[in-house]
Amino acid sequence: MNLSVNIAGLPLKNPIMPASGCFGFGKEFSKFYDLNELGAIMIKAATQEARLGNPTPRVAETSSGMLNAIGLQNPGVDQIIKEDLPFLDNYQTPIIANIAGRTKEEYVKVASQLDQQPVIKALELNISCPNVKEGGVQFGTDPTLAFELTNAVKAVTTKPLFVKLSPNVTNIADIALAVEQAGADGLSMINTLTGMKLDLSGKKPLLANQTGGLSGPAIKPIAIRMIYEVRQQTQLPIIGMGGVTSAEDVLEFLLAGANAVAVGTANFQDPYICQNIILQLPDTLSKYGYSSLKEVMFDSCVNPSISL
Amino acid sequence: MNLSVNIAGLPLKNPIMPASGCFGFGKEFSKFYDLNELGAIMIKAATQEARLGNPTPRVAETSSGMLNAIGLQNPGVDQIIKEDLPFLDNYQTPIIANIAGRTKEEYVKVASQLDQQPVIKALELNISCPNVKEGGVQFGTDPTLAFELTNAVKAVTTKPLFVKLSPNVTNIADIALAVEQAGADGLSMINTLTGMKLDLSGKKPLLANQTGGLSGPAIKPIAIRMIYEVRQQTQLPIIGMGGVTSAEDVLEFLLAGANAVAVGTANFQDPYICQNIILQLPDTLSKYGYSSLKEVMFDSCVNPSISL
Amino acid sequence: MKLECLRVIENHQLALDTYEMRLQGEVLPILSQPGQFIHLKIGQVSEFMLRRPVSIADVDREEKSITIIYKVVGHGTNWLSTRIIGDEIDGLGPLGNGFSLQQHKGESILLVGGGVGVPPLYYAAKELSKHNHVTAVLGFQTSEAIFYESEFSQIAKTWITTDDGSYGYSGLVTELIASLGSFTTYYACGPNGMLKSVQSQLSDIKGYLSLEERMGCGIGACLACVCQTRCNKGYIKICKDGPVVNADEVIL
Amino acid sequence: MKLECLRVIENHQLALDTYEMRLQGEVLPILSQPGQFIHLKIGQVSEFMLRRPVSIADVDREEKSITIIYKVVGHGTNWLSTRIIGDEIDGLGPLGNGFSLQQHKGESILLVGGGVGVPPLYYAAKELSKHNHVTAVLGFQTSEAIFYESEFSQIAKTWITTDDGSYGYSGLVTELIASLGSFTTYYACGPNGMLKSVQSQLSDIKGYLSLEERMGCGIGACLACVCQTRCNKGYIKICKDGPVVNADEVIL
Ligand SMILES: Cc1cc2nc3c(=O)[nH]c(=O)nc-3n(C[C@H](O)[C@H](O)[C@H](O)COP(=O)(O)OP(=O)(O)OC[C@H]3O[C@@H](n4cnc5c(N)ncnc54)[C@H](O)[C@@H]3O)c2cc1C
Ligand SMILES: Cc1cc2nc3c(=O)[nH]c(=O)nc-3n(C[C@H](O)[C@H](O)[C@H](O)COP(=O)(O)OP(=O)(O)OC[C@H]3O[C@@H](n4cnc5c(N)ncnc54)[C@H](O)[C@@H]3O)c2cc1C
Ligand SMILES: Cc1cc2nc3c(=O)[nH]c(=O)nc-3n(C[C@H](O)[C@H](O)[C@H](O)COP(=O)(O)O)c2cc1C
Ligand SMILES: Cc1cc2nc3c(=O)[nH]c(=O)nc-3n(C[C@H](O)[C@H](O)[C@H](O)COP(=O)(O)O)c2cc1C
Ligand code: FES
Ligand code: FES
Repeated sequence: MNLSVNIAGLPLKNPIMPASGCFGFGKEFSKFYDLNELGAIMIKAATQEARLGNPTPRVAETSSGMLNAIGLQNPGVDQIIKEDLPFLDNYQTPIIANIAGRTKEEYVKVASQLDQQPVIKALELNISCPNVKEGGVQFGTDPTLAFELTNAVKAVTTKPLFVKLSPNVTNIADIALAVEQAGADGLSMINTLTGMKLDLSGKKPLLANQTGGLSGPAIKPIAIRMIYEVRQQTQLPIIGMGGVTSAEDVLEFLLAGANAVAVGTANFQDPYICQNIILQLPDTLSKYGYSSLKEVMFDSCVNPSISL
Repeated sequence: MNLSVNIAGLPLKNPIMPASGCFGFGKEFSKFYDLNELGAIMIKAATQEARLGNPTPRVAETSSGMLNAIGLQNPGVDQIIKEDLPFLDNYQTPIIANIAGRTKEEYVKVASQLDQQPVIKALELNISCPNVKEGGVQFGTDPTLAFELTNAVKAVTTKPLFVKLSPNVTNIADIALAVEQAGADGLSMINTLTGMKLDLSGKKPLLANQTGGLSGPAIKPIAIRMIYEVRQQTQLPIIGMGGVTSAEDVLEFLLAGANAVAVGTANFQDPYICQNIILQLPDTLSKYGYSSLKEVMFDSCVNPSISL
Repeated sequence: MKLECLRVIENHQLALDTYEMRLQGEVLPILSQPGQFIHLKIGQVSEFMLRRPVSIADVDREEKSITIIYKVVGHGTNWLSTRIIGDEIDGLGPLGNGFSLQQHKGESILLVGGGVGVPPLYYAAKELSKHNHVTAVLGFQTSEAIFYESEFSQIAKTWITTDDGSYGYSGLVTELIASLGSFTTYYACGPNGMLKSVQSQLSDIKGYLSLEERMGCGIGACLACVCQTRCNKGYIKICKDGPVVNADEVIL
Repeated sequence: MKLECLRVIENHQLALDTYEMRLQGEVLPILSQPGQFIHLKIGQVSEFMLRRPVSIADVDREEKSITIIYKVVGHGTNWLSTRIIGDEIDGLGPLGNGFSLQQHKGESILLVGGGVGVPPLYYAAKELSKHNHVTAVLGFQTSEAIFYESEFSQIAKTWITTDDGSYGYSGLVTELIASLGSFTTYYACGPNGMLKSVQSQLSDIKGYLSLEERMGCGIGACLACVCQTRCNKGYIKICKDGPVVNADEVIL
């Protein structure tokens, strides 16, 4: 079955990709399967300087989900370009670089540096990380700031720019429309919901950072609702994510209006999950009466006229 | 162990109560155990006129959670007073009445009628129902509207007024502070998160209402975070809820800053859940080193000075 | 109505995707009436928040067991199908109003079942056949999905229909019914479309329908499972006022 | 590193809240080195999203099995304790860097274990004792929590300590160590507090610590399990660069 799809001018052989932060820079997972099988890879967030991230514990388990507060630990964009991208250059799989920063200037600098890298095929603007004090989510909860940031980054890149939205907002469509107006080529949604777990013995939050981002199947209904809602207001391509663990979940995201689907937390439960979903997708689509991926999207529950 | 607690002047023999909409008006559950064992009962939302609610299907299961879109079906406040409250009058358990409406005027009318009922010991203003087109959640996402509504209802009742907050907002503390200023005596949090599930065969949302409210253990980390966040900004008593299924969950809510805890969805999985939690609470508190409920609250992770 | 830990004493495949399970308990089997259902908890953890409603297909009061027949359609029924003898399942029941069978004596009664709507009719047929002439029309999708043909045959004049014509009468149960003469009362359980057709086809005789709807509590408290009634009587709750309702009272 | 479906061939209680389990597989047991761990999937559904890291306490290459010893502290370990023979558990491993044992010959080696930090030391002790003098100091909370005393005694000079003095030396392992003379190398695994004390107490000899941290992926991709290192070398990942680290490189 033809699983190919084109999102914002970026051709993918299939719509499945690991989500940012859940796959590192690919090296570890390359020991399990050939990364060329993936539709794309969204790599861990890059900032201007190296960041140490938050103190540990950084993760906690919750019912059908988990909290993380990694806090954007990364070696900095220069180091990523030098140390991590060359490995990814061994693959044909399009790489989508996730960009974070404290200030608009930092986002712009990181974006322009990554824009120069041929191995990077698209940028994902992370305006939704709930785990850092400055930057991140504040840009993702204010339409004006989201507009300005997107606009500024768009000016320094010729690559497709996806903006990753935060679900921690009253009206996600407002933010989606703001970044669309600012020139975003696509949307990535959703990032994690801010949550907390307490350590009953220690009588304090279990994560050193106190709060963390909730991901996993627990949040899938929220992701589906938000994508469905945003799809009614924009034709921008959407990379959907939030709790995907199976090919049926992928179909649900596609029907809700997503054009491609990212898998995050589930990679920790099963390192082969992306490969397995790709393998199962044709049968799952057939089971529900589809003979191609394009057909699914024409059948989207919301907007039958999404341009592919 | 002494489990008694006083919230906004309302003395409860223990901090456990079924959440609104998950316990009807008590009759069905009275066949399982003596309702006098409960700390309080939050009854199903009342509106001015009878409401039929939404078409079916009205519920869907999700990972560690469920979606509901009952849509405030209820026989109307007059009928509730006539048919349902007399049964509850057979018990000493304080009844907290949940109030909904399309307009401020409707809320005020329902509140003033319920205020007259001696069996009702407190009111819970539902400004957070995500399942109705008008009223409900729109009051819960705008601090100004929340203020005005609370203020108007407060004017017609002498009973403690709890305002039930919606988690579907960018900043829940803003709403909490607005209703505090308007005279709310306490907060009830959280109501459900708006979610959706698709029917893959039918290629449409599974719920007839399309979206529904997500409840159950899946949302517990969000509830804990929001209570913790709000507790840092107000001393108002908080009735915490969202995914409680055990006495340990209750302790987590109390440590996060709640003064009492409501149990919703879990009643469907186990009709004895509230009774069981009350029975297990003393042992659970002992296990973590507490010899009374008051001690827990002095140990709250956030604000050791909550007045009891 | 009891919450009881039931022991699996049998669980085997009966037909295509369809399983028969016998569950033993102290109280629940004794109380169960034809047409009622039990609400089964799925799994040990909270992954599955909602119980699954399943009809009581038969009761053995001596063995203190109930029989259920279920089709694997999703996670919950799949979990049921993997239970082995000795496993325990938390059951809430019996729930709802069953068939009111006592009132019938010497009547000619028609039972119409479709797919997994057949199970509750078996228990009813057993009781009704003691004092009435019972005819059963049982519809299945295909020959491999058929179950309980011989069980019904022993107590009722039994007709099988299949949608694909692979066994028995080829076509819809409603077509067959039209050719079977007249009855005084009917009981029907099955897909909504079938119930609707039967409801209008047999509107001149007394009829009872067993309804299905997605449920929350299963005991009448959450208002998940409502069905509209005629004459502005508002909604009834299928879990409490049903699942068996008078055919002329509901709007499907 | 393999994902393998392991078969439970033994699972029994060993001491207070502590269980020993043997797991059989084709590849994973063959690859396992002392100090490495396996990441076990809990439950059949997605309720538990995170795997549980557990040390490899022993390997039987002929039987193709690994032994784990775990303490029941929460949902996941409780689930493990209810597995019966024949059940299958999805294991990812062996993960991490183990003890580098080959380099030691004719040395006097001290092993310091606390509670469930003891298991990985057993596999190490078995290997080390072939060419070295091994002393094991094993700390437990109370006499009922003690396990593997005789197993260690057969291959190493073994001292047991209990926090409450109910058996062996009464007090902390560090106090006992001070009285035991000198060693060339030490290996330690246990609670952070213990590791910290040992690290500073034995800072003059070569030492290895086996660290614990809450994990996401277990393979070095998510950055959940970091530990700070000295000399501005930033963080290491415990799951990949550890769990065994040079004692003089990390800041606990
Ligand atoms: C009163 C009553 C009696 C029933 N008796 C039988 C019977 O005897 N044999 C049988 O095979 N089936 C019966 N059903 C249908 C049975 O409840 C569903 O097939 C079952 O709940 C599906 O669960 P699942 O987890 O496998 O499917 P999933 O689709 O994974 O279930 C997800 C959720 O949807 C609900 N759901 C899905 N389908 C239905 C349905 N048709 N009706 C109600 N809820 C549904 C489930 O209960 C669960 O909450 C009955 C339903 C009702 C209401
Ligand atoms: C490398 C390594 C080796 C280990 N070896 C052993 C061993 O041999 N025997 C043994 O009994 N224990 C061992 N542990 C600790 C063991 O992983 C935890 O006790 C276990 O994960 C608790 O799971 P739970 O579901 O029972 O507890 P819960 O508290 O319900 O677990 C909730 C979450 O927290 C994590 N968690 C809780 N405690 C710990 C902990 N101490 N370390 C890491 N994660 C934790 C769990 O993995 C899970 O993700 C080891 C830990 C690590 C990191
Ligand atoms: C451990 C972890 C680290 C993450 N790091 C990032 C990140 O660096 N940048 C980002 O945009 N999202 C990050 N995310 C969010 C995921 O990309 C994804 O949006 C979210 O987890 C929801 O998908 P899931 O439920 O499939 O995990 C991270 C998530 C997890 C669990
Ligand atoms: C079926 C159902 C009906 C509900 N009806 C109401 C309602 O009428 N009024 C209200 O304020 N909240 C209502 N709620 C929300 C609950 O009171 C509670 O806030 C929410 O479900 C979170 O708690 P839980 O996770 O324990 O269920 C309803 C929830 C469910 C599941
Ligand atoms: S399922 Fe709750 S009222 Fe019927
Ligand atoms: S657990 Fe993911 S990096 Fe160690």
